Amino acid sequence: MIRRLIPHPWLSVTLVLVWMLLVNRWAVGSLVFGAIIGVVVPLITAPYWPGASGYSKPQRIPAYLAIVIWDIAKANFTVARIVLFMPRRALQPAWIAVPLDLRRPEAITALAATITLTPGTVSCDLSEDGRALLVHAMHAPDPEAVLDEIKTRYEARLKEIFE
Amino acid sequence: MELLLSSAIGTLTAAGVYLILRLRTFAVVLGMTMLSYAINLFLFSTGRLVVNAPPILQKGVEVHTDPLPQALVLTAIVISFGMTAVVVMMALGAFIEGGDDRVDMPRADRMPGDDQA
Amino acid sequence: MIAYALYFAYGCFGLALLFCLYRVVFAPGLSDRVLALDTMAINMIALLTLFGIDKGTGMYFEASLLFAMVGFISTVAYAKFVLRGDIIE
Amino acid sequence: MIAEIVVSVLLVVGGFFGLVGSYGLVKLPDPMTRLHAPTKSATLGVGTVLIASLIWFPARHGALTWHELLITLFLFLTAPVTGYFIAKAHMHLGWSRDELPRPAPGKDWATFADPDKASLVDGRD
Amino acid sequence: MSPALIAVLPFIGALLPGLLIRSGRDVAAISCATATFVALLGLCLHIPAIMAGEVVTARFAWLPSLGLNAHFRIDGLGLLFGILILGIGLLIIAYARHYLSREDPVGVFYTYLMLFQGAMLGIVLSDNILLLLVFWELTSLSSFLLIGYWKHLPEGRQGARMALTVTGMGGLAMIAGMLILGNIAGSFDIGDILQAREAIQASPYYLPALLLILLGAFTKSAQFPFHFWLPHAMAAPTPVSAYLHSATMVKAGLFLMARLWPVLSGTPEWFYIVATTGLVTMVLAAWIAIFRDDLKSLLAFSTVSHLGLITMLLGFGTEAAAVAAVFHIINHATFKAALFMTAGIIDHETGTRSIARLGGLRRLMPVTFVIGTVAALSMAGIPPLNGFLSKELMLEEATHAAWQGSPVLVAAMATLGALFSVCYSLRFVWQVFFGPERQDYPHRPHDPGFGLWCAPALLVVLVVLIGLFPAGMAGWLVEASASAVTGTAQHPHLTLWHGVTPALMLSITALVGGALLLALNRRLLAMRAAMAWLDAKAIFDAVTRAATCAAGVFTDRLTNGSMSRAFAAFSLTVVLCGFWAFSTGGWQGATRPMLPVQPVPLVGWVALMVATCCMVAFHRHRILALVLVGIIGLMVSVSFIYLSAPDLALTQISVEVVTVILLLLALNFLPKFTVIDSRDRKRGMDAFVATLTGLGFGALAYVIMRSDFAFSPISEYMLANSYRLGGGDNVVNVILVDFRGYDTFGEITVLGIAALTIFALTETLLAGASGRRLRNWVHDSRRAGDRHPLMLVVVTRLVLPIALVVGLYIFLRGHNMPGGGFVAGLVVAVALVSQYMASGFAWAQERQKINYHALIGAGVIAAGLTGIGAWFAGLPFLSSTYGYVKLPGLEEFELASAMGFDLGVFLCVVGAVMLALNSLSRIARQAGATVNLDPMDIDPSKEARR
Amino acid sequence: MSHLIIAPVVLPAVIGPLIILWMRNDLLLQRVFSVAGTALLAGVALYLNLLAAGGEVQVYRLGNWAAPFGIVLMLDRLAALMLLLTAVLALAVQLYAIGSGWDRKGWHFHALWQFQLMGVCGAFLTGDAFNLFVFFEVLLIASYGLMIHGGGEMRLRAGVQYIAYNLAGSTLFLAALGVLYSVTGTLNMADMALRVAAMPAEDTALLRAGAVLLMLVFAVKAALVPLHFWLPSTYANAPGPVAALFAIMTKVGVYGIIRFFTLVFPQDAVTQSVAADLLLPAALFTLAIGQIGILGTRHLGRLAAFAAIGSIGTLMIAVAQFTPQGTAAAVYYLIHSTLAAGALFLIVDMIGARRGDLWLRLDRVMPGNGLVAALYFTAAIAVVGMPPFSGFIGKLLVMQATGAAPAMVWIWATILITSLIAIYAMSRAGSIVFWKSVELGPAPVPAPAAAAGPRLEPDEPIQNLGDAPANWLAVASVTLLLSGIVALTAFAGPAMRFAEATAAQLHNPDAYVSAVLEGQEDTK
Ligand code: NA
Ligand code: NA
Repeated sequence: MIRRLIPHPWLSVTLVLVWMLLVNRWAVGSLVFGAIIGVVVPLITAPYWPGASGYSKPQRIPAYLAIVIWDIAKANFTVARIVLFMPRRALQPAWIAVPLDLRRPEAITALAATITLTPGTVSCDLSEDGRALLVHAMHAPDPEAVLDEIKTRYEARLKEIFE
Repeated sequence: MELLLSSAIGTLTAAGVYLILRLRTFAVVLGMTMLSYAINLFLFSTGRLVVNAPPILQKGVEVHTDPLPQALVLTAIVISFGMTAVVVMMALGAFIEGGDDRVDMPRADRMPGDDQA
Repeated sequence: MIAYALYFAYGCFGLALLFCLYRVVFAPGLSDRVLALDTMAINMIALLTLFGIDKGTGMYFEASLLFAMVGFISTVAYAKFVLRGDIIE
Repeated sequence: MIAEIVVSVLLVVGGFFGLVGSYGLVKLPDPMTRLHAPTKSATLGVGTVLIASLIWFPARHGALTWHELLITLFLFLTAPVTGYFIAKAHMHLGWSRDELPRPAPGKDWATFADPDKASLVDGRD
Repeated sequence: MSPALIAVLPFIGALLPGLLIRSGRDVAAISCATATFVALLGLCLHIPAIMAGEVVTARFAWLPSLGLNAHFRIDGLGLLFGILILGIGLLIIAYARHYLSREDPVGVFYTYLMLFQGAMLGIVLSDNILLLLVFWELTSLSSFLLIGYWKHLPEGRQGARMALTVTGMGGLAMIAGMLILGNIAGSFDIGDILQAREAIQASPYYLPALLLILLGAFTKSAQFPFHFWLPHAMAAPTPVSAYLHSATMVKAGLFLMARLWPVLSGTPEWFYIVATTGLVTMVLAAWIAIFRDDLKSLLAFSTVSHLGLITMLLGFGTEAAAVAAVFHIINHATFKAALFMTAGIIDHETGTRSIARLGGLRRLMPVTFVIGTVAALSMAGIPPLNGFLSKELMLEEATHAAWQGSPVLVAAMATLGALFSVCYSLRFVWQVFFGPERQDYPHRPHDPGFGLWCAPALLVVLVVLIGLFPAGMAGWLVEASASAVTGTAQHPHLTLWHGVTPALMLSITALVGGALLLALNRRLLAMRAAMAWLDAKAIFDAVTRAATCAAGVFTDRLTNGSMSRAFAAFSLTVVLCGFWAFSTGGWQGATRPMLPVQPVPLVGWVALMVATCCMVAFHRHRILALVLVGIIGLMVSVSFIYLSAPDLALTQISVEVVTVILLLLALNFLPKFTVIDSRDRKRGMDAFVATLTGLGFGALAYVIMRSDFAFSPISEYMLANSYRLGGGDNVVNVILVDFRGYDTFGEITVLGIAALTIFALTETLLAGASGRRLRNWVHDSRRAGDRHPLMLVVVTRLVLPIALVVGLYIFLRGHNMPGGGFVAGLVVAVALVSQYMASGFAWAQERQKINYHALIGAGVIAAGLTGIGAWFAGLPFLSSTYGYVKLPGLEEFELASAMGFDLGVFLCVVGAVMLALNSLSRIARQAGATVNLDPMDIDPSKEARR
Repeated sequence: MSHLIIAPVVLPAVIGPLIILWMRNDLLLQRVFSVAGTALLAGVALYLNLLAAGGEVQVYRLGNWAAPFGIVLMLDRLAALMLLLTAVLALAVQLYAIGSGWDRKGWHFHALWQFQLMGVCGAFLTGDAFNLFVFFEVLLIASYGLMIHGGGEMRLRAGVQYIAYNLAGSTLFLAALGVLYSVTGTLNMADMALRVAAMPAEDTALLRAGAVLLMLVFAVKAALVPLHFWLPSTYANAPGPVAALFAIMTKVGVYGIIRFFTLVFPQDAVTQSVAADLLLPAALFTLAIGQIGILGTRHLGRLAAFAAIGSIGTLMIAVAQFTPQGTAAAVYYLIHSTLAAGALFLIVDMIGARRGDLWLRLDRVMPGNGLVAALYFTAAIAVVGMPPFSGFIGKLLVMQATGAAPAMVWIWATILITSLIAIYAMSRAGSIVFWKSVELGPAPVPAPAAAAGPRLEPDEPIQNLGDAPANWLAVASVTLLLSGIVALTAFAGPAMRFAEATAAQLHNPDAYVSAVLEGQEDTK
């Protein structure tokens, strides 16, 4: 029953949060209304999200987010330096094929998003079987190192969270 | 500011007119879009220009810009969207039916075809 | 102090807008232009936020939110068009 | 006062990154590298400005608004997808499959796969 | 019997054949004859009164404010013509019954004939010149139908068209003439006009009126140079020719001249125009008639000549001449109708009307011979037949007429005309009836049955009787009608013998000369052949063909289907007219100070200008152009925000994205590049037009922004009362859903209809040939491998619900903050579109079927019901109310009835946008796209689960 | 305040969506509801005419807002008359559409029809300038849908032009309204009239410009030269019944000009004779070009279209006088030309259905043509203004109304000469179509195979060629229109009295203005 009423609990939580941010008023009334929305809207969109969602270890999410935010901040300085000071010829861009251990689409998406948001790399494409991610590195004198970092720093953590 | 806006209106109009004078439907549709931007700005400007005085009543705020032209522009935007959608669809239909996207009516519209004589 | 910071930020994002414009006009390919347009929308959100700080009003929040949504959708649409021709298939 | 300083710093930083991101769009040599600059710097630039606004309103007007946070989250949610799509468009328009590393022997990147296949994994036609 | 009833009777008669035709041809003929007879009887009942000098009238108001009234009058002139029309009409009806063949649709014929008879009778009985005009034009129309009665003959078609054109032209001129005349006289009633001779002839508009009216009369009566149509009208069946083209219609012109004679005649203008035209026509037409081979054609030109004669007499302007004219009208009608019927009999019995193929009919058709000969001799003016009498009078009057001081010119010409007349008359008799019998007639000729010859025989008897006893037979009628024409009591002295007068000498000259001329016929024919080029029909044909051709070329060149010409004309008209209007008014100069320009808006302005210019420069690269549209849209909506219009910005940006999606969907099929197919010159011109328009429009905007309102705008009331009366802080929204909710009601209807139109068009396209064409569509560009990329699908699963929540928020807040039903609808639609983009329309539709039609209908009805709801409170449509509601657990919130309206807007917008996009994407799916079963192309987890 | 004043808008606005909601797939139900709706509309219009005949201008304040702040509907004689004319025309033409089967050649015919009526009625009723724009758009968008009903290449191409041109026209409309608002600060027409009257004479430039732009907007709708280019291909390619209904659409433009330039910008206002100065020459050219077009075209549909243009020329000559007499003549001629054009388009459609195409060529057989021929000639007589029908009376009225005009000679000469052209052209066309030479033998029945690939159903004749009897409903509807013309002729006196009363009301706008702006105690 609960499962059918709230097919994606995390989505419902997110929506309540979104509603609260929108109305910008932390009152009980708003929360009740938000809760209604948190139930109704996922029900409306449920057909477009078949299958279950959720995390196996949600408690690891905050740590992961912290890492990512820190990396984003770092990335911006790195990129700024490259954009402003590095001569064009010195740039060493590289394509990197990242073989994936992740299987869940949500997890793969999270990994790809992380890669894009962090320094010097953009996730560009998925292989036709979904088992590899194509990443472009802006300046990667050592592509192997980048690959390693992705696998260990992000993918491993995401695998724990999701699968 | 008035000069900027009126020159923008003029430029958008000129661009729109130039494009609707082209011979292909797509260019004409683009021209229509330009013209509708121009007219929206124009109609909006008839309320005269004020910065940071949206017509939303708040305590302690006395100055509001003229809301009426805004309401009119809103209506105009919506209507011209509907019209554009139809003209796009019709242009597409004419292209699929006729095989080209010329705007001008072919001669067969005015003269009987020789094949039928 | 906040005023100067604001002016600086205004200047930065205004200039950024011009850079984007340059990339729209002079670009080797379509995807560069789409990228520039997307960036423009994002810069616009920044400018709007600055305007809101400057004027002390939250009136422009909905617009910013919509800019973000619209930027996303239209970029995907342009790209999907380039990739597949049919954007809703 | 502290808030003002923080906000000012954030504004300056945000402005700087916004500018750098767009400058990269002009300066960087090829489309793929140009893709890096705006998706990151502009995102952070705007993010910083939004956070500045988030701090500024309660500090100055005594009213906390969470709207900016929402926009930031939304941008962070969608930026990877736009980047992903623009990259795919780049690949589609400007790259051949031989210039890229292969995902696996005999496999292609999705962009280069057979466009008429109904579902890539199912292999149905 | 009322004159009005008499005038109406033929029209009633016109209905009878149609109603009775199933009962047979005789019934049709008899019914028409009855109507005609009753009318004639009714007319004759008035003879005593008219002879006593009375005018019988009937008056019915029709359109008094114009002066057009159903006023009828019977006076002597009307009586004369009425008797002619009805009397000969009766004979024609009888004659036609036997003349028409079994294949001919007789009912139609009689209907046309009666229509014509009614029109003609209407002319002569009208007491109102506008009413007269109505009947006048009706004769043109009904004669058009009669001439074209034999549809299989091309000559009939051409002749009918020519007659209609020429007489129609005259009729139109007459409209102007009559209006002028009536306006001078201050009334359109003939009785009043006849009293206004001085005023009319003194008016500066006399000459124009005269010319215009005469143009009508001359064309109808086939006067030179409009004589050419009449012979070609002979393509009509002979009864028609006999009726219309000898006895009645062609005399309408004469009637009109006679009718207006008291007010128009007597001036030099009248004399020189009318008499000269008549004279020239008489001589020329008689000359032509000599050489015609076709019997009917000969008679036709002879008719023209005699009409000229009468016209001339009227033109003399003297009362004696008028008397002669009236008398000749009677005489001509009798012998010419008889002659036409004779010609018809000959045609009917021998199968030809060509004089060259006839001859020697004297013994074969004795009855016809007698009838034809007597009538022809009367036409030649041989005593003691009636034609002689009136010709004598004519020659008499001709000797009194001086043309530019020359006393003999008119007499000489008139004699010449008479001479020609003798010649063709004798030729008619001689070459048809005399000479050796031939063996090569198309049919073996013999006299027809009584039914066919009785009518002409009756006329011929009249010819003789009038000739012998003019005073007794026709004196009273001439007296009555001449009195009516001249406006003074006339007592004409009609006798066969006037003694030896100059007229008699001229008459004898004509007779002898005519006979001699006939003897010389062969040599004359050769002469005639040399000048055959002067064929009026050829000229008419050339003129009409040239006119048709010129009109065709003109129309084709002008309205050539060129859109850019239409737009250029539009733009230039707008700019030039606008400039003219502005520059001819006063402007007091700028009264408002300018807002200072900040750097950031300046940057925005630069971006807008650059993008716009690039758009024009790069518009051939269509996708690029769309990207530039995106920039322009962004800049425009940002300017709205900067200039205090957040609602506009929201709407503009969300509409723009939907537009772009729409254009992208269409562009999938359209060419991706526009070819250059206009020349440099055209592009230069276009740029000029565009620049001019841009300058004009920009300048107008500038002037407006620098001027103050002349009056305080009504929006001040809205700002003041938005919250108090409308219950909303967002004044724009309150205007939209309340102050001007009715506009919005129309606006969402527009959107809904647009979507329906798109849907209907899509259905039609998919059903027809284009559906097949689409199925075989070959995409013109290479396509990437995945349609539903995993990342997009996953992110959309979050974005869609969030966007829905945002849409809800915008909807609920719209009354007080920027937003509202429209923007919310667009946001939701865009969110749904993103879902469709991610997973495909087919999959998404299959998962959750949304009936967009129903959404549109529900939206419009919801908005409408909100409006109608007010009726139950006794208030007008769309009257709103609002209040604050407190529900347990929730905060107090405002509930305005206007929100119900806004909900309608929301539903309609969602439905319309989705229906439109759905339709467009259906076209794409028709073009060979396969349908996916999964939301995403690649789903590694699925494989793992397996 | 009678709620029935808004019924002409609400009624179709409800029936249209209902058809979409519940009758999408049931044509019979659609037909019944739609015809019933139109008939009801005609009844309401009749009632409103009786209401308006009292001479008092009726006001309906939407949303109960006080004028000039809210939108008002105004019912005066002219508005009522236009409503009735619309309803009658629509009813007759709708029956034709059903009888001829046009309504099954595509989707949503009846819904669009209702929306079209909603738009037209809304435009006639409104007393608000911007609302007029909105309802112009409603009627236009519905007309787009109807115009391309059934599809086909030419129709779609013509449709694209039609929309594009009218989009430009709508843009101009907004510009004109913007200019007028920027000066007067109001949108209510009566209020605007007051403000224009109070305008200082030395500050009229913007006002004049706005007035002229507005006039041009209406001129586009009315297809006045040189803004007429959209009309021929549109009308010739539109489905017959739709073209017939469009007879009222050009009149909406005429209505706009009459309304605005008698109420807001009368001749004696500070804007002076800004409209008349431009209108009269344009009207003369329109008349000439229309009538020349009748002669010049080789297609019956275009012939009817040019005839429509020509009639607008005549009408506008009368309107451009801006005298009570001219306006009265215009009102009379307007009724006539609407009915005549409607009938002519329907008859042309009948011809096309029986003959296979509408090209004016001698090699086409038209079997069983007696009835159609009679109808054609009747309509043609009415259209070219020959007696005995109302066209002639209308022409006389127009000429009489212009008898004292400075340009009288030009006007009369143009009217008469172009009439001659039209008479010749119409008789030529009629004789080509109906009086064919049998020597040519029967032309081949147009075979679908001749075209490239199978054709869409709409391109095929509605009825089988040959001896199919005319559909009684179709004939009845044409007859209904033609009998309207006959009635207008026979009862010209009463009709003209009504027209004169209408003109008098229009040229004395004070009553209109005070009806709107005074006595508003019960409103918000
Ligand atoms: Na990265
Ligand atoms: Na709103």
